[in-house]
Amino acid sequence: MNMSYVLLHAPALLIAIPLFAAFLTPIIDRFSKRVRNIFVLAVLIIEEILMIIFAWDVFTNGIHVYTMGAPNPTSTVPLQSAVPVRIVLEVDGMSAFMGLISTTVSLAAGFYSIAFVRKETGQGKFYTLLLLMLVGMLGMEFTGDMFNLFVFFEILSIASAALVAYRSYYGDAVEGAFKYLIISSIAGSIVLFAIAILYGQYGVLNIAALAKAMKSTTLDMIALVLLISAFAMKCGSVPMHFWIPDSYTVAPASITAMLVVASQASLYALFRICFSLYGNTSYVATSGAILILFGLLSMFIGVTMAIPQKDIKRLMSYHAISQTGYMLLGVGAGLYLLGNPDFSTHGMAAMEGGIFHIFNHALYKGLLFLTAGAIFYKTKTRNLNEIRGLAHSMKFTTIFFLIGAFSIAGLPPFNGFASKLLIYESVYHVNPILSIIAMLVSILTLASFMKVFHSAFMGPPMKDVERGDVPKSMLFGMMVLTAGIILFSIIPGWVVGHIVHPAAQSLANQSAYIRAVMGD
Amino acid sequence: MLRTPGGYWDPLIWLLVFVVAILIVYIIRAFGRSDYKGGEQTKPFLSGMDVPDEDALHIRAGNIYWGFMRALEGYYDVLRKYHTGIVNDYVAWFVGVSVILLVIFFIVGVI
Amino acid sequence: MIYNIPYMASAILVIVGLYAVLFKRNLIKIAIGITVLESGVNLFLITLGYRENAVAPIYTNLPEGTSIPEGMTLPVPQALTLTSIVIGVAVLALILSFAVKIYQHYGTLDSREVRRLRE
Amino acid sequence: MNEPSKIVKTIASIIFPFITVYGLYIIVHGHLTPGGGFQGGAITASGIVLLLVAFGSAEIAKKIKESHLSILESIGALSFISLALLGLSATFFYNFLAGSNFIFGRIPPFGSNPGDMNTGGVLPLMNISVGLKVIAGLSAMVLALALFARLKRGRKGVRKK
Repeated sequence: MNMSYVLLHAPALLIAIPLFAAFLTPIIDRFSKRVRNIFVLAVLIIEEILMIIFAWDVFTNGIHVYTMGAPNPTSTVPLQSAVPVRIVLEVDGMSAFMGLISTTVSLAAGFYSIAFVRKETGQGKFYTLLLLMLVGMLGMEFTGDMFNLFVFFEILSIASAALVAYRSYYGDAVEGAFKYLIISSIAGSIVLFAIAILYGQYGVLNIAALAKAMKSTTLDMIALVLLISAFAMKCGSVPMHFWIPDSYTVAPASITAMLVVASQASLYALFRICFSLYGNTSYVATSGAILILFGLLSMFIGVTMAIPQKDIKRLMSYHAISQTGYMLLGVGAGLYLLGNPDFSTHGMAAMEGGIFHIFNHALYKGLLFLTAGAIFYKTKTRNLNEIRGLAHSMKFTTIFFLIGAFSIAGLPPFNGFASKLLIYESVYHVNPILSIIAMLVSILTLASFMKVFHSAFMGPPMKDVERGDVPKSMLFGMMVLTAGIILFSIIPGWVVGHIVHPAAQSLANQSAYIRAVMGD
Repeated sequence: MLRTPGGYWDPLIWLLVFVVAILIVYIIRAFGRSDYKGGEQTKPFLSGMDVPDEDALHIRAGNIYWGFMRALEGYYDVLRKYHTGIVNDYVAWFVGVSVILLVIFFIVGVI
Repeated sequence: MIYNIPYMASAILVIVGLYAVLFKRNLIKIAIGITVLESGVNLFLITLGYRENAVAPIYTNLPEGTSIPEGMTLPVPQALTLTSIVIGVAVLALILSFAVKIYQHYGTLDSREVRRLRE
Repeated sequence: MNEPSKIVKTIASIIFPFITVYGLYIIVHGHLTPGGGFQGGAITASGIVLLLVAFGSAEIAKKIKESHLSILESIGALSFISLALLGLSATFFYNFLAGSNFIFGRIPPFGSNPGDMNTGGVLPLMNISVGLKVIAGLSAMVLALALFARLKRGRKGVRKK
């Protein structure tokens, strides 16, 4: 097949292939479980490869637009009309960056699930929903349209909620899923309300067209507030974080890794709205300050709540909140400085740090959740008081856990350190206190992971646990993410220069985003 | 190599220094007596009392950072109180934050 | 004035829905609250597309002498509302099935007692 | 719970075909009149809900298996996405049948007219596949919720006063 043809249609194909595969899975499932597993993995691998090729093209050649149903993918604005009327997918550096994260973690979670859910019932539905989650994430990240943002947001929420309740023979799994779904549907309704406010004023739904027409009215401000609070809740920012530990804890481990990325898709939507939709209004500095505030609260309260936890996944969920705070802090500082002369010196570095941290977080937090799942798989408990000495039998898991723990704590030479260093040095110029709190949180993170390491892996071996590590497919899933961490640790300069910088640049450059759809 | 606003970060240089440090440690260690290992000296010593067996020595997760949590008891009590686990309260926090944000934006807009 | 009534109604529906989600303890009532909230948003959307003295946006059913597109109501909000209703149905079904499962495990539908996960 | 009376059962059996036909009508005329896949599918599924109420979930569950509905739903979704993918010669979702003089391929006449079924390109086909999906999906949903009630209560499933 012609490569340029594939690249031209890549935005639609990336969403269509998992969607098609999702509904083919239950049919294949009736004939052979083995073929179904191979099919799902093949789809995830194809997605990953296609996404890497496509993302590379976006990073080098700039924004891709894709108009669904038009005679030509690039004809975003029809001849008879002044605004885009069709569904437009718009993939810039940031979208491609997020797409890479989603496909990578999905691949790891797919491999991990093969062994992890082998004994459960309804696996056909499990993989259908897993692929639908990927569809929802990629859709949220690629869409250039407010309404499709809402649609994919809801697809993602419904698929995730159903997967959180997958082991519905545990009462708390259903409880966590219920809370997740209530929160998601409220957030979804509020987002739709905000979209309706915007549509009522400007009569368009396309983000670029809306941004061009934006007039900073009071209604725009109300819509911005609703969008910020809804997406901040969905990405788990304090003080709206309560659902995160509840639902992350009870989900199957591979799904928890996916949920981390799902929350980051909401984070992406938050950034997209603040930068690309409202980047030209007078609310930029205020919303930047609010993101910084959210970031600080999330960082500090997340990590301090993590320290006393006794449930391993609950502890890690609080760390997920705390690390989300770093991203909010970094990108919020960039947003706060947007338009200032300082932006090119510190603001850009802060954004690069925050955005780099998104990828790092997806890798190491995904890995840590997978190791927590491996511990649960072996010992059938998540309570840290009841486990000890697992390093005697689970050698690979121990190594993976240590790499993840060092990376999340920001110890050199791991990738977590590189992104945190960028954040420390740049937010220092906004206010030195921000850097100090960020470093303190990093220390507390290390402290709480040493607690996990000591109580789970050190000490005399447990008596009633069979020897040997977890099955190979689970180890392979963890290895995918570990390889990512090691790669990013060795070449942080190249990654920031060639992947993160284009993403940060495209987020900050609102006029290019508008021009790609609206023309000049 | 990663350029930051204040300098740069290169994991390869760090690794190089790390390897050199390990080498130095190894060299210093090589000066030691090779017959040191084993014997009475390496056993745990508890003021001459009987050492409990291995299982009892492992500190459980609930006891780690006990002092830290005790010192910050007031802080944790407040946080625990607000994490009620009731879904209505979770939505109430969302509504509350939205209202506060709306007020902030209004005030900033007026100024 | 008369054209503002649907907007007020949608605001009232949203507030009633939020009230139910915030203050009702029964999980089924929370589900009802979410549905009412969604209806309020849907009513808001559909009202945005209304035009005075306009006809339904069906191309072949236009009366003679109607100008296109000014004589038609906006079709886009109607499509959005329909999509939102479809999503609402899926969410509602999922919430209700969770509520059934919770009742099986916990023996209650009181949200104050469905809180094994906290702190 | 009392068994519904014979009158209810008979009337439900008589009305059911009419509801189904009306639902299918709404589905296939989706590109001409208000309605379409979801609305028609919901009407048709409501017919199945009527049967469920009249005859009880156990009786219906013998006739309609959840796994069959799931397959039907998948087929509906797959044909929808396939139709969208077939447009890839131009773009995803491209209406490749419109104006092609093939099935549903006629150009609709301009101005006020009663409507021509044979127009719309892929839209009627997509309506039919969405309709299939919604019929199967909604029926499976209601059936599952009805069967839930018959399940044994869990460990702590004690009713509280």
